[in-house]
Amino acid sequence: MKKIIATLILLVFTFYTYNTIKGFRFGHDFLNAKTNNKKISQKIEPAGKHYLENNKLENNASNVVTSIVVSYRGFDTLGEVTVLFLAATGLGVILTLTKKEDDDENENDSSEGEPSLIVKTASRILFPLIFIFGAYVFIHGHLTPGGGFQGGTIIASAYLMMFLSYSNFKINHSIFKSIESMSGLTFISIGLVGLIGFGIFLKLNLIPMGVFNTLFSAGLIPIVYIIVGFKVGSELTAVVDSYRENW
Amino acid sequence: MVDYAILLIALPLFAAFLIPLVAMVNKNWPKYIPILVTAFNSVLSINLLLYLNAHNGTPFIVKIGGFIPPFGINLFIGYLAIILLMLISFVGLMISLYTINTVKDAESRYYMLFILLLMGVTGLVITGDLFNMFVFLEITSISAYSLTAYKRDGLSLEASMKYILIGSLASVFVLIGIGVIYYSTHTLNIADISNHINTVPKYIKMFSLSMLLIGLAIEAELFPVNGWVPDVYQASPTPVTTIFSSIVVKATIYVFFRVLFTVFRADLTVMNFVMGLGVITLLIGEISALKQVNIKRMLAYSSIGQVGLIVIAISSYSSMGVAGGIYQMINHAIFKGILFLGTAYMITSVSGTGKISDLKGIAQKMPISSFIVSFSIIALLGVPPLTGFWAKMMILSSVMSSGHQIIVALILFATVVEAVYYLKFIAVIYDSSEITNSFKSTIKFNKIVPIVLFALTIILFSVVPQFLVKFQDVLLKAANELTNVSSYISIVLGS
Amino acid sequence: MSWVETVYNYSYFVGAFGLIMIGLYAVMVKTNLIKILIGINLIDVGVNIFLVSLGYIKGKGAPIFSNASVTPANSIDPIPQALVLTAIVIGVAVTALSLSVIIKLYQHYKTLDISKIREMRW
Amino acid sequence: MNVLRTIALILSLGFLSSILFYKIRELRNLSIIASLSVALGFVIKFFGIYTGIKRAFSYKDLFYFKFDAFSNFFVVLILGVGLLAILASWNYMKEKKGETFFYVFFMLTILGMVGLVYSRDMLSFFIGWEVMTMGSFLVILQSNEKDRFKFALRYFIISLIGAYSLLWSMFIIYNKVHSFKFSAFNSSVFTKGELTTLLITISIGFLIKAAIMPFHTWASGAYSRSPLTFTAFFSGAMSKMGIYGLFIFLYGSIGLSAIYKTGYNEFFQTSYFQYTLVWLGVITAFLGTLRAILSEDIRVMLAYSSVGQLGYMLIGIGLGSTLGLTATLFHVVTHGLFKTSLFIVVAAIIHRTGKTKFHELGGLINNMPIAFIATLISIITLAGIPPLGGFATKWLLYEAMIEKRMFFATAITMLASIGAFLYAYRLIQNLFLGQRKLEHDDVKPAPLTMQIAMLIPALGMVFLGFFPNLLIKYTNLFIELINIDFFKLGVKVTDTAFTNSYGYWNAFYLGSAVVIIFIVSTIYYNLQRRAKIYKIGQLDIYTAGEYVTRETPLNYSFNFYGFIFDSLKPAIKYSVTNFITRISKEFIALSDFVRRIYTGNGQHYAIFTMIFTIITLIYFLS
Repeated sequence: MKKIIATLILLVFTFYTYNTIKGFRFGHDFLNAKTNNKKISQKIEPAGKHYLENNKLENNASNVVTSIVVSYRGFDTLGEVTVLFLAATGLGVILTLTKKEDDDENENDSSEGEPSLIVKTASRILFPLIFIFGAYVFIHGHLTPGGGFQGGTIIASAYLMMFLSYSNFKINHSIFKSIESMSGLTFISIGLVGLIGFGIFLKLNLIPMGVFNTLFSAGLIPIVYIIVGFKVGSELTAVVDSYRENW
Repeated sequence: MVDYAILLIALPLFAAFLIPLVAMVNKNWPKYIPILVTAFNSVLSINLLLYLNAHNGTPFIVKIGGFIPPFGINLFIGYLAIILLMLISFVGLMISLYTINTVKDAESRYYMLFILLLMGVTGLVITGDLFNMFVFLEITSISAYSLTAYKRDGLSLEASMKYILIGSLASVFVLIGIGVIYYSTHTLNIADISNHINTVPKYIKMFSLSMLLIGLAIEAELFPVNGWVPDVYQASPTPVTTIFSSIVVKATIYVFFRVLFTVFRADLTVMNFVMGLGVITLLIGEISALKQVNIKRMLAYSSIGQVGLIVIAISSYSSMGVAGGIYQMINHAIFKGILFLGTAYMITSVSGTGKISDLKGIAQKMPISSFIVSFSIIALLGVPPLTGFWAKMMILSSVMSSGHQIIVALILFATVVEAVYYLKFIAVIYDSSEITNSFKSTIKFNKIVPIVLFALTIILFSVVPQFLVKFQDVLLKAANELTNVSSYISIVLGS
Repeated sequence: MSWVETVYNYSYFVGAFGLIMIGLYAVMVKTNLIKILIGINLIDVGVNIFLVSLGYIKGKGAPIFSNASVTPANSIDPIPQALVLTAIVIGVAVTALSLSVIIKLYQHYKTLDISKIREMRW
Repeated sequence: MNVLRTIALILSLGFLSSILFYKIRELRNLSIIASLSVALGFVIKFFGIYTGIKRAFSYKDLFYFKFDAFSNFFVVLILGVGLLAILASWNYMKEKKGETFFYVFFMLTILGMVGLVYSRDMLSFFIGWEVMTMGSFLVILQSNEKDRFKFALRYFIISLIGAYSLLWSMFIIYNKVHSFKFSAFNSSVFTKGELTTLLITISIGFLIKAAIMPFHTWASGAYSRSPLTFTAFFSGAMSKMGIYGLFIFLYGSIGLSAIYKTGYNEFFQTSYFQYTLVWLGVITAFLGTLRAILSEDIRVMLAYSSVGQLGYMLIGIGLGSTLGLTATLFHVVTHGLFKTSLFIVVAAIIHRTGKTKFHELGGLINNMPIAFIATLISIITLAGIPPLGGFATKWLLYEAMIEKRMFFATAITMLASIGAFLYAYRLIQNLFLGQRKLEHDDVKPAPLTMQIAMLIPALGMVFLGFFPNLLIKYTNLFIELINIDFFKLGVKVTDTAFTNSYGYWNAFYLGSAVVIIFIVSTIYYNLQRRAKIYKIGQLDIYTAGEYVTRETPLNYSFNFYGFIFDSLKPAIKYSVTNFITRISKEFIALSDFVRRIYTGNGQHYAIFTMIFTIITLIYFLS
């Protein structure tokens, strides 16, 4: 019964979606297409085109996606960081063991599920490498594909590997928490500096823009991305840690 | 210089990130941070109101990152936003006062989530960018998911699970809608989309509209998609429930209509559909509330009904109706603030489980809060000359003049149903036969003060006619901001 | 344009909405909470693919000007990519949160069947 | 200073002092009584001056009030009855649980009523109406009865339905006329259907407050469960607000020609709507009387008696002729007087004995002589026996009905007035005469304030009985005032009599004759008694050769009209009350069914979401 209803619903949904998509022109070059529609009172170019063309002037970052994420739509990114922060916090709240349940599962047989020595050794070697790779990704966020989120995730994956190979691997919670908070505070502080100095929140061209397509370019974008990288890395690690500790 | 309006968002965010550090220094400090933040926001929003009054009431925008509107994200602040901001910060302040020493094993994370929830709602109200709105919607809902599960017992986890399930669907629909509308207009700025919306083929526009409508209807608690609401309201901690009912819904309703009115320039067919949804929501909510035994669940259904009423009012699309809807938003926020906080205060005093019958005869022990709760119920029912009546008058007259006589009759019918269960509740708390429950009586000032302040607000709105007349003026201007698309566009994009 | 042609040309859209449909089917039919969560993730992925494919322009490349051959004129629309980045992060956050809720629910009810977890109703 | 503002100020001061001194009994009561009497004096002082001249003021073009004789008529009734009721409450409510807030809410009710009576726009009328309902609801909650909540709730909910019916019709009018003023009504912009809707919704609103069948279900409970001194006000003044509303809406605002537009019957020379009203009144008068006859509880009996009496007033309204309206206004006054008096008597008896049933009481004439006199005068008025005022009402009413050729209805109404005599007789027979119960031997007379409160209306009734023409002089004026200018004045008034096309009624001569006969017969009786000194006590009888003691019940008072009850038994289960109870039960069952849509299963909610998606898509995309 449920299956039939679901199928029917999806069929109707597909029908209308199909009809809508039919109206799209896939791969159409809308950025450079000329509109001669007289209905619009003021003609404004597509935002994407504006970003592509003015990016070098305004942000001096060779990766346009990065400059959109961090600079043009930096407010979104602030929200995004907040969402991750929220998820980590909420996870901590939900997974915190209440004392009653604590007594039931008090068996600490750590030796049985322990991985083999090869795994342990390999992960010990790989850990700094992955860590550095993550750092590389977020430091070069304005030059190459990648950035704070990606780099942070890679770092978290390094910690995940350590959690998997060492069942008693522990991280220092207060340090991670402080990193999380400090990086968040720094992000907002950068925004507030712009507000105090120029009356513009999240103004990122406060420092010299540097030479295009080099590490020291794009104003504050790399710095913000480094902060984001730290934040995402510590948050995701905390998430993974919460799962591991409270399962 | 109104760029400091961004502090409405930046400061709570700053405070939320600061809380873990503060908690490391002293475990007791974090609980005062929400009070500081909401107090600051209250002052700031009053300041903005004064600014707006001094500048002919023309709404202004705040550019973030210094980019000109269609290319950067901007905030849009007018009377409507300020009314909602004041509501958010005032109710938030009251609830944070109430929350001190309330949440069991109160930890810093609760206050972080609390502040971020308020921040998300604030962002929803003032943002001028469609995708940014989505981000704030997600901030709001994710903090709401976590706060719902905060008690960590079976009920709250269950509620949180349902909320997440439906909320994810909502975000998916919103995202699809935003994608389609972006593809058709190549912009995400609300004003810019609105400027281009007439060039979009009708089929695609309507598809996008229905996607956004579904997604936002879920958040705005409209009928067929509000299954999560009663559970979430019942299971979450009472201060959080109060925020859901008083603030979050109001902000989502605002977003709902901002999208319909401004982004899509919705026409009468859409508005009739929405009005139908509102009517069904109103009826189902009120009728379902009739046989509830749990007080919070009853209030939850009542909130659903009130949402229906507000939606009916705003979807009438006349300035009077929209103004009435906004007025009812304010009223309902205050009434539900009193009702949730007051009943929670009573329930904690009798150590009950939240059943209505637990509160039998409580009025003899707690006369002040019982009186205020009854008073707010009477005001909520729209007994003249209290404030609920004027809002209802505005709503009814506008719905009537838009030619929906039957809907007026249905609204009145729903109010009668509402009166039945609310008065039954009053009858229970004033029942003098005997008190079955043990009662531990200590007047807690931090609990009674918010309730009393809320009640004073009702009296202020009801009794001072000069204030009322001026207030109506502001309401009409706020309504105009919501309905007048061309002025929105010209303010954001420049003429 | 026949429907075969549409499907062929719009394979990204078809794939995206196919994923969405599969996810929705899982959400509506499967009773196991983990499977429902997988369904939600499928929908998320589908929507993300949909968003990315909206910005695609035939014959153009990624908008990263690291060498001179890439110019604004032959780059695709960068905005959907930025949006997808945000959407992915949000999806991850929701998934993480809901997993934790499911874990706790399982510990509490000893079941993952959504139709049995209904203490609150009516 | 404006008269209206002064009255509002005086009454508000009384209200405020009732709040301020809510714990100090003497100060509170005195200030309330003072404010009410000053206001009453004020109204009476300017009553004549502003007769015909309309003093008005408006506020913000939204609220519009008028000080004219028609309103003053009702205001005098409200303030007078209110004053008596509060006077009686001084002793009645003393040291009772709800005493402190009783006065606050009582004053609130009076404020609302005065406001609605003076208002000349629908908005302020409605506000006053709701304040009145709310205040009376709260007063009912101050009584000591156990089941007061149940009945108060029922009263409030049904009143709310009425009020919202009224509100709806107000919006229908406002939507067309764009003004809430009564005088702004313009029947030409309405279609016939709309007018019919208007008339029906308006009359539902007011018939509920007047407790006309089938909307009377709240009345017996609310009347009998509220503090009885308030019931005196409730039945004596407040129920008339429904009548006042019908006056002002139907004849003052909408107008007779617009009512005729909805359908006119040549034979009865009236519209179908009015014809229905008349029949509702007749049925109410008959069935209300019947229920009163069958009641065993004094309070319930008086409650149903009120229902029946309101039926008479509705008949007059429905007729819409000068004679009918005069009869109604006249009956408003007489009913106000005798119901106030009767309820205060009953309050005094219950206050002293604690008993509420007929068969638990008896022989109280020696304990409460003043109450007996008041009761006697009241029931003579109630039953419509000449020479007291009740007769004039009936006379005018029958004439008005016959004028419209409603002979069958007249017959039933006459039957109902005989019934009124039946139940009124019980008040004398079962309460004051007969055998006194043992435990009531040392029952003290009614408290002083209550004695005053019950005697003043009795005096008023006697006065009205002798000089009905004085009142009718005014009622003619009022009917003129509410813009029914196309009525020819059918009732002519001389100094001692009034005349209409059907006859002539000189109450003074008849009353004097009765008094003279009474005096003569008293003298004769006393002379006779002096001749044969032979006193028979109550116990000077034998049954089956046994002496009768005080314990033996001699009085036939339980199930007094049992034979009527037995014969009507099959019909009684079909009462409206049962019907409404059933409907409300069904509705609650429905609500239980509706809320099951929230199944609690998260997956169902997801499916609902998808169904909603499909519906939305189908609605918008096809």
